[in-house]
Amino acid sequence: MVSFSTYPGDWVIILPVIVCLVGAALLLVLKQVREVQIPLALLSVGVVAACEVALLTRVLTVGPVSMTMGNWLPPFGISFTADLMGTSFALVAALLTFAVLIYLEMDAPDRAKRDGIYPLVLLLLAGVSGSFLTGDLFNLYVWFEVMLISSFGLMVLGGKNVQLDGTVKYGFINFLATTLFLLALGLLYGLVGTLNMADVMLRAAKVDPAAMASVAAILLLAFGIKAAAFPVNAWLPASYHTPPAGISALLAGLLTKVGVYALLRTMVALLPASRDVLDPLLTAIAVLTLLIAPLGAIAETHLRRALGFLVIGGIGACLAGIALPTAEGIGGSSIYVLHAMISLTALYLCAGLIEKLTGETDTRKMGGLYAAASLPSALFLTLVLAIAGVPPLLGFWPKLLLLEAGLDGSGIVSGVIDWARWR
Amino acid sequence: MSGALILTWACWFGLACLTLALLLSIVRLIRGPTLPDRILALDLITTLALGFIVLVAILTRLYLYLDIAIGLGLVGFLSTVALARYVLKRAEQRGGEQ
Amino acid sequence: MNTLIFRTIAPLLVVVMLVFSVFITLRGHNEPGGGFIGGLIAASAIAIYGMAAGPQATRKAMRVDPLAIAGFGVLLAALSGLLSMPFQLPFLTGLWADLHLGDTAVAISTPMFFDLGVYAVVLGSISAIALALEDSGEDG
Amino acid sequence: MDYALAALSGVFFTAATYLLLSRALIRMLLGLGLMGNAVNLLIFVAGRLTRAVPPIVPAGETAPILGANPLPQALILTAIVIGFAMFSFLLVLAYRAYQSLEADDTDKMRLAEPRGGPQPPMSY
Repeated sequence: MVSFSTYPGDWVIILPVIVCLVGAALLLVLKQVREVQIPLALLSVGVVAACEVALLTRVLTVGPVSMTMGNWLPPFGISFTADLMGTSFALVAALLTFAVLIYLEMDAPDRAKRDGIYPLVLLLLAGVSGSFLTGDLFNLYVWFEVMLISSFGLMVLGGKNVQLDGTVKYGFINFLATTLFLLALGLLYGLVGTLNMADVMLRAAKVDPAAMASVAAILLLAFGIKAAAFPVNAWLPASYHTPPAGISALLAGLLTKVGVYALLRTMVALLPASRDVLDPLLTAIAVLTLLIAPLGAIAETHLRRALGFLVIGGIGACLAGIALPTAEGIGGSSIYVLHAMISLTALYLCAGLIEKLTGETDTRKMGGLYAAASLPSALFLTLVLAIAGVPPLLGFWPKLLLLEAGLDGSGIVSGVIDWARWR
Repeated sequence: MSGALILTWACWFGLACLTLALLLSIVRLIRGPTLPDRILALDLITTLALGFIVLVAILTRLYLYLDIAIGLGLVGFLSTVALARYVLKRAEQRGGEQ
Repeated sequence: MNTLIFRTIAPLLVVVMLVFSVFITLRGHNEPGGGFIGGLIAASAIAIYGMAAGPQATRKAMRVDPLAIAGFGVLLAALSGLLSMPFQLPFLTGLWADLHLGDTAVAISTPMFFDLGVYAVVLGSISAIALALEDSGEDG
Repeated sequence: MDYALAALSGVFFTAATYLLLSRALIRMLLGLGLMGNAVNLLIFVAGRLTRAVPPIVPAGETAPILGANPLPQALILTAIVIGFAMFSFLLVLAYRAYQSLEADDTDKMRLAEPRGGPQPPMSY
């Protein structure tokens, strides 16, 4: 045991996860008391957001914050490490969860409320925050699984047949992805002897590059499935539209983005040398993802299925940033993740409103919406424009960054221009 | 021949016998014409694993392994009961159909 | 399942397993064992009881909803980790205190409460799964 | 010993992949369970093997005696727990799907797909 001096201020790094878990546990214990559920859930998410704001200010003033559990040195102790990227993602995730909770409270059918939707939402947020804030690859796996199990629960809640169908597809493919992730971790541990991200970064350069490249390839496959990148994206439009709109929004806003975040971490920060080997592959995946997404969205007539393809399109843009070997690319990619989280959650919620207003899920039967309700349709249009990246809106700026990065780096220019044309 | 040596040899002999028993029960598991045969074979394999653990505990003088044996013995019962129940239920259903 | 042997042996076995699970949990600090395996053994005991007496009777015998036990376990584990906050130590750092009872000193520590929390989580969640499966088995 | 276990892990992977290619949900699930075991075995081998020395600190000592590497064991324990949770969830899910959709065959599970609309691209 080694003693670290821990500032009380550093506790804000672990509190988001703890508060979510404690909140979920309290909600489970108080399952019989219905009135307390939503205020308690909102309170927990609010506290989480407040902690993350405090963490963000601390990261901005003193740089990355880190805390090792139980005073055990790595590799035995688990570190939480927060830098600017992870903290801002976590903060946005908490704020989005807050919004979705309010939407769910206003919208969800009574049956879903009774079955304990709020503990699952909090558990999901715990998984997402943990993934964004952890500094240990195995711990990342654990939070992935926490997130996954609660998302299964959310997806199947209510138990309609179509939900069962969607969850079966989602569940099997994602279980496979996490198993692959674990496989890569096993190989990495055998090669490097540690799974702490900082240690891996230090030692990765000294290990056989061919072996590292295969580990990175397996990680790319695993996180690619999670993020729904091109060849392994078919599960997303087949499952994301099956649960109620609020839950779709939560999943679309958070889950695939955690996959992108994991790719950013592993490909860029941990295994930069292997990333160079995989660069052509990454570029191809990014371009093809960007191509398939709008085509799929055009072909779909089910509104939320079409939105599923927009989620995939956002992933493609993020992957393009990861494939670009410059700081602009990475920056653009991470800002794009933030943008995609916010806009897609809003878009799904808006789609939920529209489906409720029109009583239809098929875009061909939704005519006359503007005449019936101008506000949701105007909102929807604005959000779609934001996703498309029309200048004053949020989606434009990360795309500009990505485009600049693409023009500076040679060889990938054609790919990015291709993408820009399609969007 | 000292006592310790006899004990060691006895343990090795026991291990050999257990291995033989394990192989035979695996044969029964694979061939077993009916489901109850297979379940009995599985139960026997659990018991044999218990025997292995105990012998290894004696050989290595690590009596920590004995607790594992106790735990396995308690939990192994559960699987046998569950499988037996399945057999009973299946028999009931078949009886109902006929 | 209404066989005579099973109905006779099940309550005895359940008692033994529950006691053994507590024993395994408490000794887990310095030797093999701990909350997880203890909880697993306790949940197996619940499952055996469920098979012998049926899921309804088991729920009644447990008195508390299994998922609530799991929630309480998470709560206990998280609070035992948070206890190190006032001492300016990282999350989950073990804190020890001795409880003097006559001649012996009983060590009370946060890892122990964490382990008990894990025990409750495993017991609650796995017996919930087992009872749910039992329920659907009754229907089928 | 290392080589034998590594080969065993490979055999597990092969069998798991074969099972996963099946159309029956329950076989896919068994394949996933088997793959989880293969990965656990792999982590175990990755931690280097030692014989019959558990990583337990004897009473009165402060550092572990030369024994097995405890870290992979902790990792595997966590992975087993998580894998068990996922497996049981998916098992219940598959059972429910079998009951309500009356299908164990993935080809027949097309409720979430559009019907009568324009067909999605045939191959991607």
